[in-house]
Amino acid sequence: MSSEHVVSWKVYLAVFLALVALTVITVEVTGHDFGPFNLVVALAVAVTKATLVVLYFMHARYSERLTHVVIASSVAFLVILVFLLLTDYLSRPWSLVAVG
Amino acid sequence: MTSESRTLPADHYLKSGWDLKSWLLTTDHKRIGLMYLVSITLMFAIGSIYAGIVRWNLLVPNGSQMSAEAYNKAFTGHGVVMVFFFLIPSIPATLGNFLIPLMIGAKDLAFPRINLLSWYIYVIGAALTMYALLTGGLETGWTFYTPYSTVFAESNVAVAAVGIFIAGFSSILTGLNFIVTIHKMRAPGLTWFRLPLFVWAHYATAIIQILGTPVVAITILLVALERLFHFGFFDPNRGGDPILFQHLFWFYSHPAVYIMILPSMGVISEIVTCFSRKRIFGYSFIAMSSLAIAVIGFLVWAHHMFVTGLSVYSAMVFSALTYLVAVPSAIKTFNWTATLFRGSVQWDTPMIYVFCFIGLFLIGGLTGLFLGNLGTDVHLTDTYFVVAHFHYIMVGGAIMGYLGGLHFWWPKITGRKYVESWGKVSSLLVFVGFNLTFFPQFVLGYLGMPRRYWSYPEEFQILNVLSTAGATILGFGYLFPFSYLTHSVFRGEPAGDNPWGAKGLEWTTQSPPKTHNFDAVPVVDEEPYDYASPPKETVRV
Amino acid sequence: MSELAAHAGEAHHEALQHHFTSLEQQRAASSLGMWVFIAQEVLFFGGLFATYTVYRHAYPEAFSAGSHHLSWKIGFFNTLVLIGSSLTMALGVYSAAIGKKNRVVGFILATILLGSVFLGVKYFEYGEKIRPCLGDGPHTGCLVPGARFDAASLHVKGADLGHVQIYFSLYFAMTGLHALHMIIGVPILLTIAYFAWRGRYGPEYHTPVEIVGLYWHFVDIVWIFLFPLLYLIGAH
Amino acid sequence: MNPAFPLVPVRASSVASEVDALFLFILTVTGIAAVGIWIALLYFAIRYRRRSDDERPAEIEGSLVLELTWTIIPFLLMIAMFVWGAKVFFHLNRPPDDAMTVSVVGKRWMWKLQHPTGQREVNQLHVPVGRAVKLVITSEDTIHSFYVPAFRIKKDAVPGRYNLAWFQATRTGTYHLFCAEYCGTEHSRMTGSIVVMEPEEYQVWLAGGPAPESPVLQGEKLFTDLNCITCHRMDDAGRGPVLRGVFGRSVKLASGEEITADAAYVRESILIPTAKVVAGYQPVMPTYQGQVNEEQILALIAYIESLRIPASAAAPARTPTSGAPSR
Repeated sequence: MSSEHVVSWKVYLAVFLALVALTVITVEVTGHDFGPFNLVVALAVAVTKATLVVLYFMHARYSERLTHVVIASSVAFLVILVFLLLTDYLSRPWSLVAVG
Repeated sequence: MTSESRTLPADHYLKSGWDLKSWLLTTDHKRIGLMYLVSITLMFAIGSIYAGIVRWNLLVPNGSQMSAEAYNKAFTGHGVVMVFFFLIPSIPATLGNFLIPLMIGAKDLAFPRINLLSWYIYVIGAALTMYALLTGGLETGWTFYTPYSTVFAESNVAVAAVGIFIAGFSSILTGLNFIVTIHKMRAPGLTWFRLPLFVWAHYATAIIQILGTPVVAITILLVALERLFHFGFFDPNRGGDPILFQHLFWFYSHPAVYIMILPSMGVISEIVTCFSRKRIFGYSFIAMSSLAIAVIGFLVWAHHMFVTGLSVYSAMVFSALTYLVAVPSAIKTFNWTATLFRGSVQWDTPMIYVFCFIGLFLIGGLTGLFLGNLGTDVHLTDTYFVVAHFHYIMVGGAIMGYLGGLHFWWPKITGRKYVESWGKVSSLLVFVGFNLTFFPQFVLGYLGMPRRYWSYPEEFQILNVLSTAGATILGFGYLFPFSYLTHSVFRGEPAGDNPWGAKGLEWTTQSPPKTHNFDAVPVVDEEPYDYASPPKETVRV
Repeated sequence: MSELAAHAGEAHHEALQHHFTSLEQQRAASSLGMWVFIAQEVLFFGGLFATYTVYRHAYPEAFSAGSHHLSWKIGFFNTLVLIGSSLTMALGVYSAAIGKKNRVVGFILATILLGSVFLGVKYFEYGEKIRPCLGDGPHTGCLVPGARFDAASLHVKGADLGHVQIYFSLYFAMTGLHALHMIIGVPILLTIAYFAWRGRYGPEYHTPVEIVGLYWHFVDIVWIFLFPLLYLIGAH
Repeated sequence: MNPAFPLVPVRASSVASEVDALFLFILTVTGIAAVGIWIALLYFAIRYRRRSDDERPAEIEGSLVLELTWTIIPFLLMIAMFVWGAKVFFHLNRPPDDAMTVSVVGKRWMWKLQHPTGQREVNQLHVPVGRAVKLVITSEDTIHSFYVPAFRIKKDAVPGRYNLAWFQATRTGTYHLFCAEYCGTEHSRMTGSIVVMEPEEYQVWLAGGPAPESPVLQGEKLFTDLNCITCHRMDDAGRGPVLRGVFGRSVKLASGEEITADAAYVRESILIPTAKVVAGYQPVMPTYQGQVNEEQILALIAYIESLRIPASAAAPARTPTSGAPSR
């Protein structure tokens, strides 16, 4: 199995500790009111955690390029779905005329 | 054309067992393809009966032929069966399943057991949906629009929804198998730009199956949850937005149109080059346009929703993107036509279906420009113009390609020939019947006849009668291939390994192929469609 | 099939399926297959996340109010449990790669244990919300959307109850499908543990452990997003 | 209605000829393309048909110039179609300011319509020729679609939202009104007619029958009957905000957000009073869900709109129209 990269267990432990720390941070932040930034922080932390899991636990960092393409395209199409949905929902209030 | 002996080979995949078990537990992609062929033919027959009921009702304007409930159940049954259980699996699950490993020089798909599983999933989904349709029926239209489907419909919505949800995973697993197979199992020397265009088309299709189908699966599941357990996702009484359902539904269901048409385009590319005996014009443009269609196809869905109260700015974005997706289809059409130029064009049945495809797909595609257009769509959407448009794509395009492909590879699949003259007659019947059925519907739509109407104003009757007459001819046109192809399985003359003098690895093995396809792993050293050199001699061991 | 293996110039391994030319090809195909399956899962959950985005944008107060009915402490605890199970899963794959059979079994069993703890807590959480809906009496505190939904007695201020129902519909759909994925994962893990114990996996071949690991980590990632999006809306 | 064999639908509105001109443009372009390709296809297929079995035509690789040509030319034509279409679409979605407002409520399986002067009609709408008519469309149950082929207009009636359409009839006559979105058993019977009359005839028609109440008056009456008036007083001593002059203006909410008080907001405030409470007030208003139907809500909206202070009547051009979950 030449292509498989064996990573030391220490890396897994470090990633685990980072994930725990990030979870604590995301809960901590909820205790303060930063307005819309609460959501931004929550999402940023979640994306960071997910990236750590994908890169290390799921070995994406050591995988072939095709795997990266698969990951990227699934995320890209999810972004397309949400983004194009929002072109409708965010621009509805700018309608041409008032009803009434 | 062929120099081989006119007997079937002694050992082939059909002989690896005759009992039911050897079929139901097979992991041979060729046998699974045939099992799909039988299943979808059955579903096609059921869908056609529903279509017949619809056309029968529309002979008269006042709906005196049947009740409105019966009519509504008939057109819903027609849509659900044809879209989810015939068109979506049609070419990929039958020809794709059968041919992709042969074309890339593999012994099987990457996951043979998952391939079998996907057939079982399909059968379970189809059985459940048929149960819903036959006991109480379904009258939501195949689109399941909320809040009608979640609140007002009085039929088996939840059961049918679960059936379709299940069948969706059959499609996903087929796509998954194709993607992995095409990436990992190609024969030595078979680089990406030596792949048959049929394989490219299926690769693009598989992308849509993987990335689109799960969204409609979850959406249909939400409808079932809302209906069964009164959850609130789209319910306006709780602040839900029924338009959101349409967004999610079309995110899949528009690209799903490309699931139906892309494989057909792949078939056309194979046939047109073989029967012109000339390398296909613009290979890489056709290959890349398949990928372009798969990707851009995801960006256009809200053109189904221009009159729903979609924000006008959003509508503009979607309309512009819709025009973008028309370009790759145009590229393909031009390249196929150019392939004939200075070729050696043989008018055999598969090629006649290609002519039908190009001619009809052209109308289907070009009328799409009226519907993607913000100005004209307002008048035309939800009328018979739309009905005619998508039938020109799905019947004139997808089914013509399917029939063409079935005839082209029939000698490979069964090892036998069908009667050529029967093929020509029936292709003519299908062409005439089809146009007579659906062309009048363009006029009906432009005149303003809304779709899904059980009764209609009298001035629309003449065109409806024409349409029903056409449907009758079309029905007979479909009965012919069914009969003479079935007949040829038992009585057909042995065809030889490569009756058309075609290129591609599938023609270098015996007809019908052995269970393991190739005796030795083939090595590819030719460019694709190298018709300048004569076909390779089959290696018989 | 043996002539194929010979053709590839590789010794024949008992796990090699007939239609692959080498174990390496088989491993690459299986791994790609699982990644493509996960891509499909991303879009499957994606439909729910898109719905969530639209409604959270429309009804922020209702989502905040709904979120306050959940206990973030339980969510926090479950997050830690699930991250822990991801760690044991990763270590299980690692042990297989370095050929420590007993450790593979141990780590997979630990993963199953942690997964079960998660599901147990989830069971308790659901029970709290569903119990008031049962029976004929008043359904005070019933948080299952539908006719019996009654969050009014709890502290829902400034939020419409219909909108809060949408929040809870999403809550049940998202966490329910997530839990279903875990429930499917457990018997698969058990099977893998059994074969590991039988000594089927070693440094040469342990693809099933790997791809089940991929699945399990993906389920973990879904929860990583669900936790802040459902439990932590608005200042607590 | 021409009973013979029409190929073009009647054109009876000001936008109909605009839509038809665009239709004709696309038809011409696509027609030329289609015929061109068919001819090429047939010509090649016949001219180069196989004459002997061992024929081996010379290879033609493809041509970048050709590929670019048949990519770029269709692309440019499509841009032209898109731009023209967008222009027509904007026109279809922007009613003139002086349009008379007719409210449209779809209900399985009928169309309920009301004139600005209060007359109600079912499945029939009488309108004067030459006068712009703005339709405010909603639904009481499932989705319907208001479709008048002769006017080339269509707009869905979506529960919980107000959609807009408008037309200006250009010739008198009776035209089909269809429901174009499938809505159940009697969908195909949810039809009616639009009767376009000379303005004088229309006045006579209006005068016939019992004198109806205008929506504003109905709304005022409802406002009293439902006891709205006890909290929403004309002075600022009530428990609810003063409604005078509010419509079309920006309102500050308790949450700190600003929102324009449009029809959708008024509707939501009647049905879901606690959703968006005005700054400085308590969420004490009870819901009127189930007590008022869609038509009564439209009357209440008309009344509240009539309380606009004339000086500010020139409402800002861009205000929200859409329904529930759009904010």
